[in-house]
Amino acid sequence: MITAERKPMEEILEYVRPCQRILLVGCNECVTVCAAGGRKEVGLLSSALQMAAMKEGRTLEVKEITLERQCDPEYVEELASQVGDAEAIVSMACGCGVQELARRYKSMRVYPAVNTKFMGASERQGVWAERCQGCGDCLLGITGGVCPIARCSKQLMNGPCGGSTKGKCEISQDVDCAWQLIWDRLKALGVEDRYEENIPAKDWRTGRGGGPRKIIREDLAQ
Amino acid sequence: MENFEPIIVAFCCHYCAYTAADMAGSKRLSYPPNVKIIKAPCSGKIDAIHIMQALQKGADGVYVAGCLEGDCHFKSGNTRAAQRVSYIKKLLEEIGIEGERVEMFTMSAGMGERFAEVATEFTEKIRKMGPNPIKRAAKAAC
Amino acid sequence: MKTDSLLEKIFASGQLALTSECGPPRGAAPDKVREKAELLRGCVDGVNVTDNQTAMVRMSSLAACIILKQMGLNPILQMVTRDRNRLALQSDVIGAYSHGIDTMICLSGDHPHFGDHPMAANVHDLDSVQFVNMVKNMRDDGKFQGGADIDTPPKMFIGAAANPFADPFELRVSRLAKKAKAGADFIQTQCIYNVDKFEKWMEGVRDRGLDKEIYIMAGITPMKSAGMAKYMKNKVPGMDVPDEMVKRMSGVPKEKQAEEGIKICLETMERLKGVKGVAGFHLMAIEWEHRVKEIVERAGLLPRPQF
Amino acid sequence: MQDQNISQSSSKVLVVGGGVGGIRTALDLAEAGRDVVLIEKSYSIGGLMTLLDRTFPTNNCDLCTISPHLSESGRDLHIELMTMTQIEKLEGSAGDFTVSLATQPRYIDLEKCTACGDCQRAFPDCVRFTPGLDHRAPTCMRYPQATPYAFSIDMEKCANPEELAKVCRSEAIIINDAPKMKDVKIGAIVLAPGAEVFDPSVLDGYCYGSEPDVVTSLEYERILSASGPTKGELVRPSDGKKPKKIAWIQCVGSRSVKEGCAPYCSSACCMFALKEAMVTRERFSKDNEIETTIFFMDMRTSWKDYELYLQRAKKDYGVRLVRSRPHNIFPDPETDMLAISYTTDASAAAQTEQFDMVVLATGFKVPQEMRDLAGKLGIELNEHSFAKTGSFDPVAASKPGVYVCGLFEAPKDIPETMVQASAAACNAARHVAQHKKAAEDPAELPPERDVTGEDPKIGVFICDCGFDIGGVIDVNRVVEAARFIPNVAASEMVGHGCSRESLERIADVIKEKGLNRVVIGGCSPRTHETLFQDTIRNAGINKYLVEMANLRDQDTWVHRDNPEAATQKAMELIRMAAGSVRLAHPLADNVFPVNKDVLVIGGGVAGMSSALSLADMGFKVYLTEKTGKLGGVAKNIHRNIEGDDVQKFMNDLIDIVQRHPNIEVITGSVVVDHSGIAGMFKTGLQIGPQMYYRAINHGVTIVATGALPNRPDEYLLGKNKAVVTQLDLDGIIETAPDKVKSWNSVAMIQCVGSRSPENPNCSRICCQSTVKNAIRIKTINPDANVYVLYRDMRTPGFLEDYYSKARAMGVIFARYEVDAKPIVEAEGDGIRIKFFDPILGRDVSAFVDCLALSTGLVADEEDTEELGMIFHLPRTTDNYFLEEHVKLRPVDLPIPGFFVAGSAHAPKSIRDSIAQAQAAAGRAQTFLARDAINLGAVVAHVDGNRCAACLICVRACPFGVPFINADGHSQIDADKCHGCGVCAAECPAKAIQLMRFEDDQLCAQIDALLYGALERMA
Repeated sequence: MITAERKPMEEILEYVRPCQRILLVGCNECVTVCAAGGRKEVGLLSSALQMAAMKEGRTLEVKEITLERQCDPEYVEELASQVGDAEAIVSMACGCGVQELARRYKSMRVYPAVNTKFMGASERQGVWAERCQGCGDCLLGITGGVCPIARCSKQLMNGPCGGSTKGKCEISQDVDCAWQLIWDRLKALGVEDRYEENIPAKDWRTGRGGGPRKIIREDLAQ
Repeated sequence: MENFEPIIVAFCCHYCAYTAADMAGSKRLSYPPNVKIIKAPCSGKIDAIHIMQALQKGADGVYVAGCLEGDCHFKSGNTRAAQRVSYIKKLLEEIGIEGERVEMFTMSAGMGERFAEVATEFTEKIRKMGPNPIKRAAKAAC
Repeated sequence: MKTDSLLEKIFASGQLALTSECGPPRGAAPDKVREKAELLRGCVDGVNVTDNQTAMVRMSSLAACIILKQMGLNPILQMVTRDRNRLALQSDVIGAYSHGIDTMICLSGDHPHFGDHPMAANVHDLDSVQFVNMVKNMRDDGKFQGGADIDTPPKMFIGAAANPFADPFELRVSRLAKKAKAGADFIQTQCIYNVDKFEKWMEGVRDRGLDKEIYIMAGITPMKSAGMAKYMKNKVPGMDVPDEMVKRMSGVPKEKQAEEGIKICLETMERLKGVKGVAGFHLMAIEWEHRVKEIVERAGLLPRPQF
Repeated sequence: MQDQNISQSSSKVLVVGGGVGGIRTALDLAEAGRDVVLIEKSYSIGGLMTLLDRTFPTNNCDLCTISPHLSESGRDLHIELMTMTQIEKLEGSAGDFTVSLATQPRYIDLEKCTACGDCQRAFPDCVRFTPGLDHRAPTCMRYPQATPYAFSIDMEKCANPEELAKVCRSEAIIINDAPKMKDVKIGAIVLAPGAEVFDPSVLDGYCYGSEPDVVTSLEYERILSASGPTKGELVRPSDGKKPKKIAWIQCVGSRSVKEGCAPYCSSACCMFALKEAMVTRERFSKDNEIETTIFFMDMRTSWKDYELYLQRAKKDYGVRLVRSRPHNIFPDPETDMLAISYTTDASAAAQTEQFDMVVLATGFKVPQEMRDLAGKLGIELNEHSFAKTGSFDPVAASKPGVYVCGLFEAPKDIPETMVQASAAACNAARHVAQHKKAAEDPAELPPERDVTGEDPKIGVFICDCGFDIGGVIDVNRVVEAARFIPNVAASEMVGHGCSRESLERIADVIKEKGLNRVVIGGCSPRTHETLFQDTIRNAGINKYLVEMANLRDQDTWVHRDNPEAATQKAMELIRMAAGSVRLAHPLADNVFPVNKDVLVIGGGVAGMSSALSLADMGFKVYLTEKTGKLGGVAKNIHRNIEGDDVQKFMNDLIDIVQRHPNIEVITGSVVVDHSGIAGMFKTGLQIGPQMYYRAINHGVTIVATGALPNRPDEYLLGKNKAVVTQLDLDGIIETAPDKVKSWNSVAMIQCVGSRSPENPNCSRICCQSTVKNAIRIKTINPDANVYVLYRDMRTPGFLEDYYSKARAMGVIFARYEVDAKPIVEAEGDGIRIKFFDPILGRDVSAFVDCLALSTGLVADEEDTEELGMIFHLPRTTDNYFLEEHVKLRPVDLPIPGFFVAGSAHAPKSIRDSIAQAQAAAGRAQTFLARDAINLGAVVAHVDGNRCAACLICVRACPFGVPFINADGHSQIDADKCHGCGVCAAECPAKAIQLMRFEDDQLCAQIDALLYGALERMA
């Protein structure tokens, strides 16, 4: 899932200060699941923005709406009827959603209300951790299902650096040493020898190195 | 801000705080009429949005009152409520409104005195702080 | 001989090799480099020049190496993959070699988190093992990683680092094996204070015959004070300082602590000389270059062999 | 215990007496599925309690705490109510009685009478309907909530019946009405006829009757009462002036050998005197202009937390207490005040003090008619003409199948009466079969009107609740303001909203105006919501379309000092309730089958008695005991004060319990976890040394964990072998009488480790064990000196007889002040004790062979704490379990399906424990009689379309109820949902709503409250 986090209020306020009427759009996908941009957060932000405005002696009308997904044009279309006389759209979706709105509503100012963080999993209630960087060439098959690129601070592909202590990364006690995790898995699976294989330098073209990426499924594409 | 009468919303859980409020009644313990109670089955039911809305609509202070730690009728509702309250405090500070306008209190069903005491102290605290800033602005505007 | 590196010659001759370290200044004054380096003349076989160590910006390792070279010293170029992608790394490697720098160490580098540019992007296009392998291929196959031929490939004597003390311990030997397999000719270890653990590690190394594939230089850092001992023990990641050592340091009065530190370091070297597979010492006298000579002398390692 | 083989040929229970006790018994029996005939000799039920203004210790108005029960009993279909009716004769035997009932003419057809009042207006002198105006002789409608709600006629006074009959438009007046006889077949009888209050006019010296300002405590209640003669104004009957100094004289007609007086203690007087004094100070003495003084002999505040009440009276309310028994009151014509002369320990010389009013704390006595009744029924009475009952069978009369409760058993206070009422119900139920039914059979209810689609039409009804609401705020203004609230179609004031009259009025308005929502402005929904829900349901509206605004407990009671603000707040509370109810929609209750097994925790006398009662009724009982064997504290007691062999009783009881086919005894077991709700509980036990785990499914839980004998580190206890506790002494006397013979002197000290800062309450049992042991020592060794050093001798009821007996036998009772405790030193094999004797007025030093300390009981802190946490049951500050309502629900715990028995509730004698145990069983039975439990409608509901299946609810739920179902969205099953709403609050997609507390309803309340708050500025 894509995770995100509400932007500092001051930044959002900065965007909307010139407006009297805004449309605040949530997304019922990832950002709902990571409690950053679902109906509830939309409600909270809406109150906060209006209070902040009142405090500054302004009035701010906020129309709240939460789309099923902001990254699909069909859903984004649903906004068309709502936009009305709003002066700006504030999106609580990830970057994809914000851009999709901007693409569809060309004349509209579209502002992000969240910072899109990473692709992650929820470790427990209220805690999400990075798991994947979308390198486009998955190594998990040989690293015991733990990704050294997303989870090792130095993205080391051939084992732990000298800073690994008691299963933790040298940069912080809260960060697990990815290679400790990998090693534990390999042992558990009884494939320790896999560690011996030198993983060659990675070809980053499948990742960001290759510029903006696209997936085209010939069989589906229209 | 002479003769300023704060409006206080108290979200009370049924099993402890609301019962304590009734207890305060049967013991005839007086507290400021500024405090208006909204009942919920558990303090854990009180959504952060409700707290924000109350302030947005013009309450000067809001508190959530639940059972004592470890004594929540629903096990952990009160601790979740407390977490939410501290989250709201931060959010308020972010928009320049005193976080102290929102508090969490706990008490047992038998603590009528505590209910009255909390209601009184909180009201006085808010009275000292003055009206909800959004109202000051609203007034200045007109 | 793979290279013209003096270090390689000494290793080959079976004598204990000795290297030390020189951290470049945080400014453009060449004399700072010269002063430090001068103190090491004649008492070590090679001088590691660190590359933005602890992720702090300093004079580039390559530039400092050139200064040392000009002084007639024998610099060892340290390079980290943290700050450069493979294009930059390769260009610097050939650049260095063009100045006659024939020995280098391939590292991943401390995380920016520790330095004064925590906001900096963390390149890590390659990891240290991949880096070693890239330089090896440049030398032996005369090819850039992209596949193109190098006219006049850099004949680098390739070093790497190893920390026998970090976790998971059972990985530490095979970690070395990977570096050897990737083409490292020698390694310098993390400072050794816990000799027992180091010996345990060496045992593993010998069991796999790695001591035959790769020269191992034991890392030594004399402790200046009890304070430093505590700091190393608690603050430096992957450092293993036994309590006895801290006790021993704190045991003596402040003014005697420096001397005690040197005693410990000499005892350690003495003991390590006896450990099969130890091919030399890497003496990291951090901001203590002026005492290196004394230490080497007292360790009975002077004079240094000539070729 | 009465005979176990019980015949159940006839299916009804006769309950005699419509006071609180009788009503409770009738209700319990009806709820337990038994048919009940409730007879009351008076014109309407309610009894003595309805004459009271307020009850301790809550100082609430009774009318509101009891009226729901009255209307309940009026409504309940399984109770046939016969007023103005008495027993003529009784035939047959337990399980198969035939009783002849005689009903006096009311001259009014209850079916037709609408209580319009025309007849009374036309013929005031012969129509009885003057709600308690004449407090000396309360007549028909003694209080506003009278049930049945009808008039009656005094034909003697009626000159022209025909004329009278014409007045009535509904032709309800039957001038030729005549006494009726009726024979009813019944299985058992419960006698709850109450008692009468002592008439002090027989005592010369108190000028009662001649001096109007000398009143009885009951009359004083009427003066204070909102529905009383002075409409709740405190004034002197003589001149209508407000009194400044009021005195109470205790033990009038009780604890006295005077002609016409009773030797026993009337038990309740100390508390009601304190209450009257406190209420006087609280309600009528804003600036302390009224001084209240109580003349007493011993302050007998030994029931749960009553000692704290006594402290409150002294400290918080400044009630003055004088330990003395004045014998004379004489009017002083100068001051036209009343002079009382009295002596105190401090000064033997008589002092005189003047008062504006004197209240005589008159006790209870059995009226002649009771003796006749006993005769008719063939039951034995004790020497004081109260019903005789067994000391191990506290509510069983001498005749099988006949049970007693309340004042007729012994003088007592309301909670004890309630306990006995439920106990009697429990016993009586064994004699009659459950009728085939379902009390809450929907067929009995009118069809529910479908209001969906209709615009909200809200009716607002506001109680003045006598002085409690009307006395503080301007109810009319609130009513008027309500008219302007959107969607409000009707707004009116309804005197006591919970009265039968008002409930009918509300139902009528709903029908007339076609209302589909209702707001009640009154007391707390916690106590009265169900009542109003039933009311609107009976009016054909879904019961969840009513909302209560708590104008009393949370407004008028706490803002009486600021009526204007309170009135404003009332308007806001009404607006909020209206806002919320506007958005309410009809909901269906969630109903599930009841597990009929019972878990009893604690294998002491209370636990075993509860278990036995329920097992005898055929319920499967799991009886768990923490220790290795049954018995508890009682196992170590040899004799009770009546002298019965406790050991034999206990051994028999244990034997029966262990062999009972329906009881499974689980010793060495501790409760480790608990889940579920009443009717479907699941409790985990860890059993035996190997601690293996076992989960028990059950429908109700009875907590009978008892208390621990206290052993405080005082007076050398545990340090010197001559110092023992009363419990030890009981053993010594029983097992080593020779040792007792060898003693020259014995001393006993009361209140050791009780009534102290550490343990402020009274342990209740110590005084009687002291008297018990003192008498036994004197019996074995008449020459021994026995000193009892006490603070107040607390021997309520007939225990007073033993106290007198002990004094007669020469036991020396010397009172000590808490700040001048006796001094105890070791001396040889004995003890040297020094104390001040107030009678002799000097210090006394005595050598005693044995010092017995009355150490009482303390709650087992760890256990109650632990269980309290696991079951989420509240405790008192001294760690006893806190009951649902200290007055009217003494054995119900606040969590439905939980009941408490024995010393886990408060220190109790064996007899009291058994009574409460049977009561708990009786209450449990009412629950177990149902086949289904209603979980109400407050459950979380997921909107599948909105749900993002994020699992936040799954993780947040404290009970692990939500799960992601096959359709890929969260599902919350109503039968598992506890209704806390945590999931609703946390759901990031706002896909979950908690029924009755939906977000829009909460927001509506916020909006209503803060309407215009932004504009309206300081």
